[in-house]
Amino acid sequence: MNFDDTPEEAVFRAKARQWIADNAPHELDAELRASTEGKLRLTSVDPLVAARDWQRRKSEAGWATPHWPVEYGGGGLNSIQRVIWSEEEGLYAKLSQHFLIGVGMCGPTMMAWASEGQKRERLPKLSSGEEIWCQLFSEPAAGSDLAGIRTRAVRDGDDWVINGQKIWTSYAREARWGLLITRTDPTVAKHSGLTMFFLDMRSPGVEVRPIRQMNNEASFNEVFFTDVRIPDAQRLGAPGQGWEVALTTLMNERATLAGRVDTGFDELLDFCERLETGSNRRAIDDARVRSRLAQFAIRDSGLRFTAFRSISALSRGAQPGPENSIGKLVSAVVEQDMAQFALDLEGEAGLLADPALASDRGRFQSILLRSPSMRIAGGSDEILRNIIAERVLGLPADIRADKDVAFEDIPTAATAQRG
Amino acid sequence: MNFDDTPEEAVFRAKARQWIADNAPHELDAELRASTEGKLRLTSVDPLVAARDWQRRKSEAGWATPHWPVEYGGGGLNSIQRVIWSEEEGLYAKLSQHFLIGVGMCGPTMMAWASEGQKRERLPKLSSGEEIWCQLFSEPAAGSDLAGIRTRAVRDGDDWVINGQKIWTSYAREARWGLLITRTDPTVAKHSGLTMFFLDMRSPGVEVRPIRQMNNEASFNEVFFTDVRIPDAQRLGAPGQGWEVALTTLMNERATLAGRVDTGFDELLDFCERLETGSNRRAIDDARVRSRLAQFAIRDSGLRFTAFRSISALSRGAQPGPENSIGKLVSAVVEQDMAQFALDLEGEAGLLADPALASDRGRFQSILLRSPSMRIAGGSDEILRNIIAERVLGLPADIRADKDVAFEDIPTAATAQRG
Amino acid sequence: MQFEFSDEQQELRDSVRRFFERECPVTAVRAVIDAGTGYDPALWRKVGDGAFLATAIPEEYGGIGAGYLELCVVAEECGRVLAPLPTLSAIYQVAEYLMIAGSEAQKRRWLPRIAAAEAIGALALNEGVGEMRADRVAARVSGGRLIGEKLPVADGMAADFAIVAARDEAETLGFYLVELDAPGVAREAVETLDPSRGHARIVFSGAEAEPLGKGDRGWTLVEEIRDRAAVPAAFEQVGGADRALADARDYALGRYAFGRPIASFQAIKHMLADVYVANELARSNAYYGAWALSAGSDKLSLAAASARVAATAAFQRASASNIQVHGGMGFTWEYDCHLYYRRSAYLALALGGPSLWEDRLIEFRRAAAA
Amino acid sequence: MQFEFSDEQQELRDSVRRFFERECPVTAVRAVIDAGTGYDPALWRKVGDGAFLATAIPEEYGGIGAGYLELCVVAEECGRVLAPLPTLSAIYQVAEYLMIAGSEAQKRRWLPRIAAAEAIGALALNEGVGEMRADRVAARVSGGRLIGEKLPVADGMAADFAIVAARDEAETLGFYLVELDAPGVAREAVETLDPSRGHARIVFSGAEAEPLGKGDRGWTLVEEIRDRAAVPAAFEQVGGADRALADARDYALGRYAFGRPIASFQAIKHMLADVYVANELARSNAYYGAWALSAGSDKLSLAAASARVAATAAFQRASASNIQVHGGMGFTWEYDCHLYYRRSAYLALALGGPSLWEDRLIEFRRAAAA
Repeated sequence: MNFDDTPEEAVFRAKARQWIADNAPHELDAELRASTEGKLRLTSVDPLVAARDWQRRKSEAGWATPHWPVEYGGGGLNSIQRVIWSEEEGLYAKLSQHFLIGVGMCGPTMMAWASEGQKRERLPKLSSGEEIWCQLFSEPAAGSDLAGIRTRAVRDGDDWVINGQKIWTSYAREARWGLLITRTDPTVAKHSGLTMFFLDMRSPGVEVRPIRQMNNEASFNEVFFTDVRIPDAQRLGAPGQGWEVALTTLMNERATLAGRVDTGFDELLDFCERLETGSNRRAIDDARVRSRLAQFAIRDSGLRFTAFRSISALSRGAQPGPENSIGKLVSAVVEQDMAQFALDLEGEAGLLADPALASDRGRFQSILLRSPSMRIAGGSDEILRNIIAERVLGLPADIRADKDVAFEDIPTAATAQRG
Repeated sequence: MNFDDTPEEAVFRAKARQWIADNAPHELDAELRASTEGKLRLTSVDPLVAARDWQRRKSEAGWATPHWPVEYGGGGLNSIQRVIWSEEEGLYAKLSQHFLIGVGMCGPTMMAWASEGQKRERLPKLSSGEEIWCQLFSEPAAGSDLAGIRTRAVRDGDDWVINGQKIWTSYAREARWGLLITRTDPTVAKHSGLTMFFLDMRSPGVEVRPIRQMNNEASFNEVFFTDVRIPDAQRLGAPGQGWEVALTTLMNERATLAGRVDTGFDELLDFCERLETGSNRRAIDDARVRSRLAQFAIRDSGLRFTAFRSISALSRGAQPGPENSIGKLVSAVVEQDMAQFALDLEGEAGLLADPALASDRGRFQSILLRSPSMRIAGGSDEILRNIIAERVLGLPADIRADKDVAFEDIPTAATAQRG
Repeated sequence: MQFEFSDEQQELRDSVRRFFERECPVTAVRAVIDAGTGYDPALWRKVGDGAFLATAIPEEYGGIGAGYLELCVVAEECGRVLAPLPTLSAIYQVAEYLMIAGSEAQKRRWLPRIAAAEAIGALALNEGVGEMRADRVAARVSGGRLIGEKLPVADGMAADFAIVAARDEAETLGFYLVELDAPGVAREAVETLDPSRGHARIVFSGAEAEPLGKGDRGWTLVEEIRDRAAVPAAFEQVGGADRALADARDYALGRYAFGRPIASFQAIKHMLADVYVANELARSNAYYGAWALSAGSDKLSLAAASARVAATAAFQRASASNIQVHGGMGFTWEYDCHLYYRRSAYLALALGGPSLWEDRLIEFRRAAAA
Repeated sequence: MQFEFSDEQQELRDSVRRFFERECPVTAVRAVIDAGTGYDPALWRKVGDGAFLATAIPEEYGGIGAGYLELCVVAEECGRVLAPLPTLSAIYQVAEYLMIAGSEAQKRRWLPRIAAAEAIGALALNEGVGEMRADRVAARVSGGRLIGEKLPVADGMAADFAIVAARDEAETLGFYLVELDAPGVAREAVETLDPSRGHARIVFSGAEAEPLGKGDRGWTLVEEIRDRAAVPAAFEQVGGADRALADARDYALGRYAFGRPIASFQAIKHMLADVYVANELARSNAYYGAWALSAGSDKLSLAAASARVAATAAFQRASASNIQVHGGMGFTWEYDCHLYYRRSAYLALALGGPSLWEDRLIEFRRAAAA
């Protein structure tokens, strides 16, 4: 048990720190500090340009995907070094969000299932930010029930022809490539008839439409496919093996989400230090405030240290497991609760959503409107609890109404209405 | 909407108050005040003797079962008058606990299903406290799944012969009569093969064993039946109609539990007023304490006013419905939370359980050890939520593994082990 | 004792509900948001024609004079449809300021116009971030002229006049009537969490200010009227919470996953059961508030705080759970879930946040126990 | 960085777990409760033979001198089996008082006997109901004689000596070693929520009292050692919480209702998932505490408070949920659920209740952020 750096780690940290001092876009510091996690607030420069620029610079020095093999654009670092790098990257990590899905989920899936040639061709460009990737999994009728997807792929010569619709696709507008799961056989049980591809997003017949969210942003998209052709060479795994391929992605999604454990507690604490509640009194002087803060604090520190435990396990050779579901399950709710709590302290002025007028540039108002999506995207609270219950604790699966049934015979809202 | 008495109600209240002033066992006031709800702390007199004495006195004046028809021992009062009576009875209502099951559940079931002769014979003695009743429903393998009971009743001439075991039977030791649900046909689906009886608890072959609870009390019993004979005349409803009869009991159980909504909040508030936390400071001066108290308070007042709404609805002719499940669901958890909270304020001395040494005679320690049973007995938190979801909100039943299956073929732990 | 609305009041509820179903579909709420007007002038006029919100204003001042129980009935229906109307400002508060503290001339001038929805009054207390307190009022009146800045002011853009808290030359806190189209008033709409109930920033630079009534009431008037307003506000929250629960229920019944309606999963069933429980507790506390307000009970402060704390928690829970049940659709702009979530945030903070009311609840429960 | 116990420490854990599984089945815990002895003398001697709890006592004073990480490993296993041992008093606190503030002679006299489980030391701070604070210490020492009453004193019946907080003639707060079999000491066992860890009331009427060390440490010594003790105490809570979860899981898998194991109902699955999450957060916070304690970090106060707040909440939740999953059986005396529930109550209140630690957590987190 050692929380401090070993001498070797200290040397590595110094190297990383020096490189960042020499190379990071320090001119963006103020704007990055004002950005809440998941929401880049850059006005001096196009966020995508800034993001690509930082990713390219990191890539040239081996920091872009530091834990990947060098031949695919990686830096060959171990998992502890990767954590040290993350700590040192700090503020500038906020510039990486366009690449998280590619680096965290699509890349590892390609690494496990693509041909050597495809890997050498695609992964370095993914790593360097030249090519953004997206994940074409969820559908309108298949959210939590991911294996219930209906987008069809039909073999036609050396190609597959795709028709259907995906939804909740982050960065589909910016993406050059997408990881696409399809149904190739609806006559077998639902997990058996799936096939995975990677798709050139510029293929004819692909249409992307942004989804307007409750907070007025559009982080997600709908993607429609009309007779889109994919060469069979871009199939990952055998036909019918798509669910197995998807599990690689999902396992890496959990690991990626587990890393994102910044609850924003420090900002709330700082806010309570500053907020005046009377002559010579600040919010932090109120016992009620301290008690609530303490309950948030143990979740914040608990998640951080759980991530450290996870990394220590990885560094000993363990695989990222279902226990990583804790991170998002806890942090999404805690962010929502913290936002409500902070707004309460602001009084009626807590209503103000204009960053120019609201306290702390509207940080907590923004979190209030964003946190509901956090509790759903990437696995809802309920799905994560089921994963923990079944995969960690070994409790039985829910009784299935769709087990041992051909996909096309599974009850749906439509059949229920007809029936 | 009128929270105050009408002139007629005021007259009635004055009459009730006067009768209580003239007749109540005022010599027990101090001991009754020190009794937490559900735990009579009488040392000057045998609690059962005191309880029977008060019930008999009330019965003679028509107050024992004030809402029952006069011919069955009732007072013929309407539901508003009944509430006024309860408010006036106040402290002395703590003496009624031996009779709650008889008055609240068994009596109404007899009223709905017994013959006129049986009703005239049994109900006045139930009402007056001469005969205590118990409810023989739960079994070791049938708690939440009440319809899964296994106690067999086999017809033999004019009698039925009972073999099996019941559990969680309150007042079985004191009871003269019991309402008994049995399985008469295991070859049909589980709700179809049940039959209800009322049983003389002094019948040969009935054995009662108290169950020691975690708080060292023994409010519940196991009851064993070995070749116990019940005359067919004591059957309630037709053979196989037992589940329908049981629903009468359960509906009245909910109404009875809904009436018991004293969370003990006032005592906690008073405790916080008195507890010193520094020079010239009391617990109540702490903002954290006030905030927690406020959250308890809305549950306390919310339950009280929900009961009033329920009574107002009854007075307009409504039936007690599944929405009455709220009472126990909320109060049991709130009592547990309040006890933990109070003990926290007491510091390490919160550990003291000896009433002679502990703060407030160990009130909160006692509640801490009693509240877990409150969250289970009479319908667990989970069962109550299911009832609200299905019966109030109209959501679908859980997927049943025991539907359309003969009772004897339903999977159990034993079959799972064999299988 | 009768702890339920009367048959007549329930008939009123039914007719108001039909009115709002017809006149205030959610598309009307969205139209207000899209237009940025902060309220629905057409609906406001129709409400004025029906005098639905004038039930507690005496007949001599152009109201119905029916009482506060009727106002609570209407408030619940306003909450259910997310009515984009200046209820908290003009009706629950400004009309009360006038009735309780206004001069006879002020009442005769403004109350009939409010009752008929011909005028909107705003209440200008806040001066930025923090709990509303007397010592945070810095606006000044000198020689009948008002100087200061108020932010946020609910319905400040829509209002014809405002009641403004300010200090005079002797530092005494008082309340002033100010017409908002007059010289020396500059106002701009501000973006808030709930654009279906508009807010403004108002800068007063020498606007004419007329003392409210005899001008001798201090901050206790704010608390008195806040207590009175808290009750119909709680009914708006209860109405919104019930609607959010109904929407969640309907969606869960129609949405299939894993070959079955998601409403058949215990995770959903128990979540909604807990919402129902919170809603019922809130409703019961609100009923007590309605009684205390209508009966002029000395328990009003306690009843108002209980109603408010319970209703705020219930609406926040119900609206968040509604999003959760809807899954991805729940956080789109297109689905209505966020409108309830936004409204729950607005109603939680209007009249002061939950912690203020928790403190008052215990203060008055202590007084009641003593 | 390595945020995990080392292989050697994990081997220690395994061997300690095997030891306790063999020597401390739940029947042993029940025997202590039935006998009313407040601890298990035979187990205590065996633990002394293995020197399991002497890992942090230096070799020169008869200990192992391995350190605090090993102590935390052992503490978790003590918590898992509900070990009826004077850990919080003799090991986590009294040994620390001696090591930090004792004179050389006091260390040489008592530490080896504690390490070998030949003596038990109790800590006598409390004087009745309320948070532990310096101003609540009324016991007095005058001319080397102690007068006062201490209640409750953990392991006060089992102890050979106590460290007692008292004031001298000059009102100065100090700590005194008092042998409990000496004249002027009267003690009686008192009934508490967790009879597997005994408590006493001790009345001192002129007992001989020897100042601890130079006697010049005030209340800060209590806080310093409370922080140190909080870390292994949190590990006891984590161990207990994990066991309660495991028991609930096993019962849910084996108990059938409605034709299926109750573990297949989402209500049970999600309840246990939430217990797991709370347990993991508590464990991670406790690990940070273990590191801070073992490394002598200046973050110890923050780490201790975080460990304590998280572990208290986790154990209370896990033990209550365990009862809930067991249904009716859960609240019988016969099933073991209540033993965990009782122990969770004891560990929540020993060293001061959750609110005290919440306050300290924020105090030190503020300091760390500044």
